[in-house]
Amino acid sequence: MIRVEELSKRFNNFTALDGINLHIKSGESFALLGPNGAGKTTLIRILSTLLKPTSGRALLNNIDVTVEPEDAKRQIGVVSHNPYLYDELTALENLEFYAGLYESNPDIPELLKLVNLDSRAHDPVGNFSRGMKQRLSIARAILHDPKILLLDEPTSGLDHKSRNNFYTLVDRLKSRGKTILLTTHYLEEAAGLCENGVILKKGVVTSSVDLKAPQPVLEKIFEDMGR
Amino acid sequence: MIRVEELSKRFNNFTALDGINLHIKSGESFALLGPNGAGKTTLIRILSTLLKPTSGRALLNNIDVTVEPEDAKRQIGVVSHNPYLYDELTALENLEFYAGLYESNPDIPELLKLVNLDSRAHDPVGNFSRGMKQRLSIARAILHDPKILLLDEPTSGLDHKSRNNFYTLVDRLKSRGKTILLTTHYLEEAAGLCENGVILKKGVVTSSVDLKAPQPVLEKIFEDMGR
Amino acid sequence: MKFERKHAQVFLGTLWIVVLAAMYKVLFGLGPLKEELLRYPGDPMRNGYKIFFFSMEAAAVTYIAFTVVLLGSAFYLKTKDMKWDRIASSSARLGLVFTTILLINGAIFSNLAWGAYWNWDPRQTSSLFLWFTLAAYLTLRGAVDGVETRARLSAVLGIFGFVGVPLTHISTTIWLSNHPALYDTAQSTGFSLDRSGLILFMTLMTSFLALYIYLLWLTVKIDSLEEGSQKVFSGEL
Amino acid sequence: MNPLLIYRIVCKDLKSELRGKETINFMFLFSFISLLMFNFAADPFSPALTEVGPGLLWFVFIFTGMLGLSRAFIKEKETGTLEGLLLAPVSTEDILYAKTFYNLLLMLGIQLIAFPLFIVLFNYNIAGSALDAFIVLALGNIAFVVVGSFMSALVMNAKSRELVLQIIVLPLLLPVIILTIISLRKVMIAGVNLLSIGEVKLIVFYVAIMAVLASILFEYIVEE
Amino acid sequence: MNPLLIYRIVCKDLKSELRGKETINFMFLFSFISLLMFNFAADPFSPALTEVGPGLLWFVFIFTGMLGLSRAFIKEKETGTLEGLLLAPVSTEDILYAKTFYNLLLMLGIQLIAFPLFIVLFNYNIAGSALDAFIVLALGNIAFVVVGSFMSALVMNAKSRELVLQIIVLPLLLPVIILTIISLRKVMIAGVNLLSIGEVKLIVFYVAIMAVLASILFEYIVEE
Ligand code: HEM
Ligand SMILES: Nc1ncnc2c1ncn2[C@@H]1O[C@H](COP(=O)(O)OP(=O)(O)OP(=O)(O)O)[C@@H](O)[C@H]1O
Ligand SMILES: Nc1ncnc2c1ncn2[C@@H]1O[C@H](COP(=O)(O)OP(=O)(O)OP(=O)(O)O)[C@@H](O)[C@H]1O
Ligand SMILES: [Mg+2]
Ligand SMILES: [Mg+2]
Repeated sequence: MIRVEELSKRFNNFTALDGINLHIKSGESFALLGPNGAGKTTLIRILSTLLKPTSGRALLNNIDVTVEPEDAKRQIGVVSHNPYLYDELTALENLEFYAGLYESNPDIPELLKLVNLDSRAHDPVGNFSRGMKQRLSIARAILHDPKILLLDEPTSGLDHKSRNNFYTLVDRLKSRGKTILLTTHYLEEAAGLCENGVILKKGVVTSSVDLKAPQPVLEKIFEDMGR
Repeated sequence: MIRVEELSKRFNNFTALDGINLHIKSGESFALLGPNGAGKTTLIRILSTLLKPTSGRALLNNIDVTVEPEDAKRQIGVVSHNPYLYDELTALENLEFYAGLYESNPDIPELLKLVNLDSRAHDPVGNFSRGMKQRLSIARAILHDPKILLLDEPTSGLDHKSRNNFYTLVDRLKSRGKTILLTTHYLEEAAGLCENGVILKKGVVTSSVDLKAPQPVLEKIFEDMGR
Repeated sequence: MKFERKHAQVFLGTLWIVVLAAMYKVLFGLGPLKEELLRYPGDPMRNGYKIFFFSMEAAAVTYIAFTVVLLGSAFYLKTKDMKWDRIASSSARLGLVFTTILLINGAIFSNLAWGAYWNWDPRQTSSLFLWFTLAAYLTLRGAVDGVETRARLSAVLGIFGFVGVPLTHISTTIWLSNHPALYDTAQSTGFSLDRSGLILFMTLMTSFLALYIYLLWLTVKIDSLEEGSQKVFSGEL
Repeated sequence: MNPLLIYRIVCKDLKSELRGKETINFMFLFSFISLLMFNFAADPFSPALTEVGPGLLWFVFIFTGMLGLSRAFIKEKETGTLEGLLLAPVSTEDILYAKTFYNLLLMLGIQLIAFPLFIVLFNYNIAGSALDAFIVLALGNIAFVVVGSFMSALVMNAKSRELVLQIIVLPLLLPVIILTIISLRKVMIAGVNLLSIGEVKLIVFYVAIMAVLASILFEYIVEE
Repeated sequence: MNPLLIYRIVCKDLKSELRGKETINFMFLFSFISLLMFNFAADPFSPALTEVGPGLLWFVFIFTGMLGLSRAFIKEKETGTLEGLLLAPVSTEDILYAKTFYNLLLMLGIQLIAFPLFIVLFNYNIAGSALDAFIVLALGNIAFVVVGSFMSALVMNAKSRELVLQIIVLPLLLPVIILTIISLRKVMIAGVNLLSIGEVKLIVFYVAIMAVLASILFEYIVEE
């Protein structure tokens, strides 16, 4: 469950988020849509405790991210543009290190297989192509089996097949009851993975979107989003 | 015109490109497709003189990139995952600086308007969202009016509208006779912008693709690509 | 393959120590100071002079090793042929060994002549920086991944590194030094060899050089074998 | 505080640092070369050396520290992995402790090599006990690392912060720098016993205050 | 060589430096603090100070330079903007010249402040002309910057870059370091006139050789 109440974030004099309210039920998959600079990443960074909100609050499974950040962190897995990987360490070592931090004991070879990197397990991540890093980053995000997944343009840089693999993976995670918050600039991705969504524009929620609506309707919505 | 002859690139003992041959005519738009780690970025980096090939040669409008790199550089504009922007400088200053390096005199405010950043011209780029940086990077790549555009996943991080704007921009550039080499993981993008393409896999060109083929055929090709 | 290389290195090291010991034995077998062999006015060193034969030879080979690094590096950059990189890097490794010998001999010499193992004589100090230059070269090689990048960057450094040689050579003239010069006109520090001394000197010189060349050949060979084997391995993968 | 997590972060740092196994060699070489440099400042056997010896020795550590410490946080920041750490349920203090501890390991490692080297190279005659001198240096290093690690976390985000903050970094270290030099000279030149040097107590006191302040204030540094 | 492009790159560097002023502030503070430190290292009025003064002064620059200069290339490398420069039709030498020139500006700026500061702080009595001493220092700094800038580009792709840089640069700089100290001592202690110091010519000679080598070899560094 994700609950956001009157959340605002100001950078100096620039208001990136302006009184956001959201309620995402447990097990729901929710899309956060909007043009570049709308504040999507900012919102996700607040939910993942990397940014403190200027005002308002955000709850993850009833845990306030500013009050109990460490408990909140255990609830979430984050995939973003930044893979959060150490270039000097191998794929395996990266996952082992993060598993250690979460004090969890995942089946790492299995995870590597899941993202199709088992053959490169012992290569330093610095030599990976962009898409390979992104895939490893997905493995990193789910190794502690979090209840909530925050996915900020998770498929950026992934090839067609990895994207499809990722969709299957998300479907499987959904069927295991995970709550998912996704940002994407791709209609198919939003429609394929999420049931509901909102459109954010200049830090304000302008409308909510039923992603089960027929394709042409959604296309129209996406077309209009940039205005 | 881009001509690649028996081009190979080895990193230590890893062969990233293995005897590539390509011929892209002037004014043609060409797609370089393939799964993650296929060697697309490596090829583009060689064409943009950032990497030296291990063997073989590459010509841009009959200029050999290894023999006359500086002339070659004037022929090309590069958009890649890395925006090549200085975080401390403003959008305007970044473009001015690069314009100075190319010793060209573009209409910078016009360029900023083109990528929809005129309102943020005086903001330091460090505060930009990912998509905004990518848009500015597009302006940077075309400011010296290059004859050839090398686009390595240029729309990664762009929102729906910017993507469409970008497509329009590319169409306009095509109509002005530019040669375009594009890598992308998105079928619609490849089919929308390019006429021809090849599929690269493990450093080898495995097949060429007629991107004017009907949608289902293309979809099949993309599905099979990951194998 | 790694094992083989280690074995070869141990073998070579042992060989070198044995040869060195034998040479010392021969030289010291010469007995006490023969005035006609070496003239050193007011000789404060008694038998200490003998070590000159080693320090001077080691210095000569060090200079040669530096020259080979310089040439190997330049040819590598010109041709991009890994052979030259192997020659340069092997020569640097050997140079490090010979510079170490020079420093040890120098320290013994320094203790005999000047009363301290480390006297901060410009000759001594600049020789030490020759050692550092080679160490820096090898450090850089260790810090760069990628065979070609490593070869390229270290070649550039190898060329720069050569400045140490002329510096060491002129160090005694530009900076106050106690180090004697061969055939010096100034009587007090003059130091010269007579005919038999010269013969001994030349003999040792030849054997030092031969040893250097042989070791260079061996290390280059080992390196190229190792590289070849790595290629085979990755080919199998 | 979770020692296991701290240990894991330190291990990770050591591992990625030691990937080029040569790093230890680097450190050794580096301290060797910078020590040697000082030979040129004065004639090595002149009495001037006894005078300035302790200062030079300590300077090598400050300099090495400056080079190394600032990287601990800044590198994680620049590669974006700091956010990876912050996303994990590790308390921010533990991250600070791990970095401080790692820095301390590096500094003490260098000290273990550079201190004997200094004595041998310069044929330096320590008036007091060598162990005392070593301890004083170690204390200075601890203080330096505690403050330095914390401050390097502070400058990490310096771009968005006020200029004033950066100007605080080095001056904050000034007391330790000076106190250590004074103590070091007392031990090495005047031969005073460690326990009877007032400045040493001041250093310990300073470290304690700084450590407490740092763990309290650290969470304000990483939040954005 | 295209002076206009060099000028533009230098301007860009200055501009983005002056936005954050991180390097400049850091270098000033570091040089200031090391001067202060040396002040405590010796009793300020002891004769030992006359002896070691020139050496200490020069070290402050060497070490300050070491800390600051390495950033010029490494930062562009780490933020990925170096590739942006390389994509533009700027010859690689011009990039090197620009960075060298920028580093030189920084060093001379610091010298302009630190040199008078040294004289005041230590109440140092220069035997020869202060201007001569300043020129000798500036020459030393030029040599330092020429070699240092080049080498910082060389280590761009290495692991533990900062450490490796020091290890590489110090032995290569040894000739200049010695020659500068000798000349400086001749000016500051013996009061010799600048023009009659042979070592100064040697420094100029050394700089010339290094500069030529650097511009020939630079292209091999940036190619991949
Ligand atoms: C009092 C003790 C020493 C004596 C009598 C001695 C003697 C000599 C002599 C006669 C030469 C030939 C000189 C020339 O060609 O200019 C020479 C060269 C050399 N010695 Fe020594 N040496 C002594 C100590 C040292 C020490 C301590 C070192 C350093 C570790 C050293 C390193 C060298 C080097 C590097 C050369 C070659 C110099 C060149 O010509 O470029 N020597 N030595
Ligand atoms: N540290 C910061 N300082 C100042 N402004 C910032 C900062 N971070 C973000 N902003 C501004 O906040 C706004 C929202 O940025 P954010 O990254 O959340 O956008 P986004 O919706 O994720 O866009 P994109 O789709 O391009 O990723 C942008 O206008 C950006 O310039
Ligand atoms: N500097 C390097 N050292 C070693 N291997 C490298 C280096 N750069 C790239 N590679 C390897 O070369 C292969 C091709 O990489 P490249 O970045 O060209 O792939 P790509 O086709 O662009 O993939 P993506 O779609 O994920 O961007 C990858 O397997 C990668 O690991
Ligand atoms: Mg975003
Ligand atoms: Mg790529």
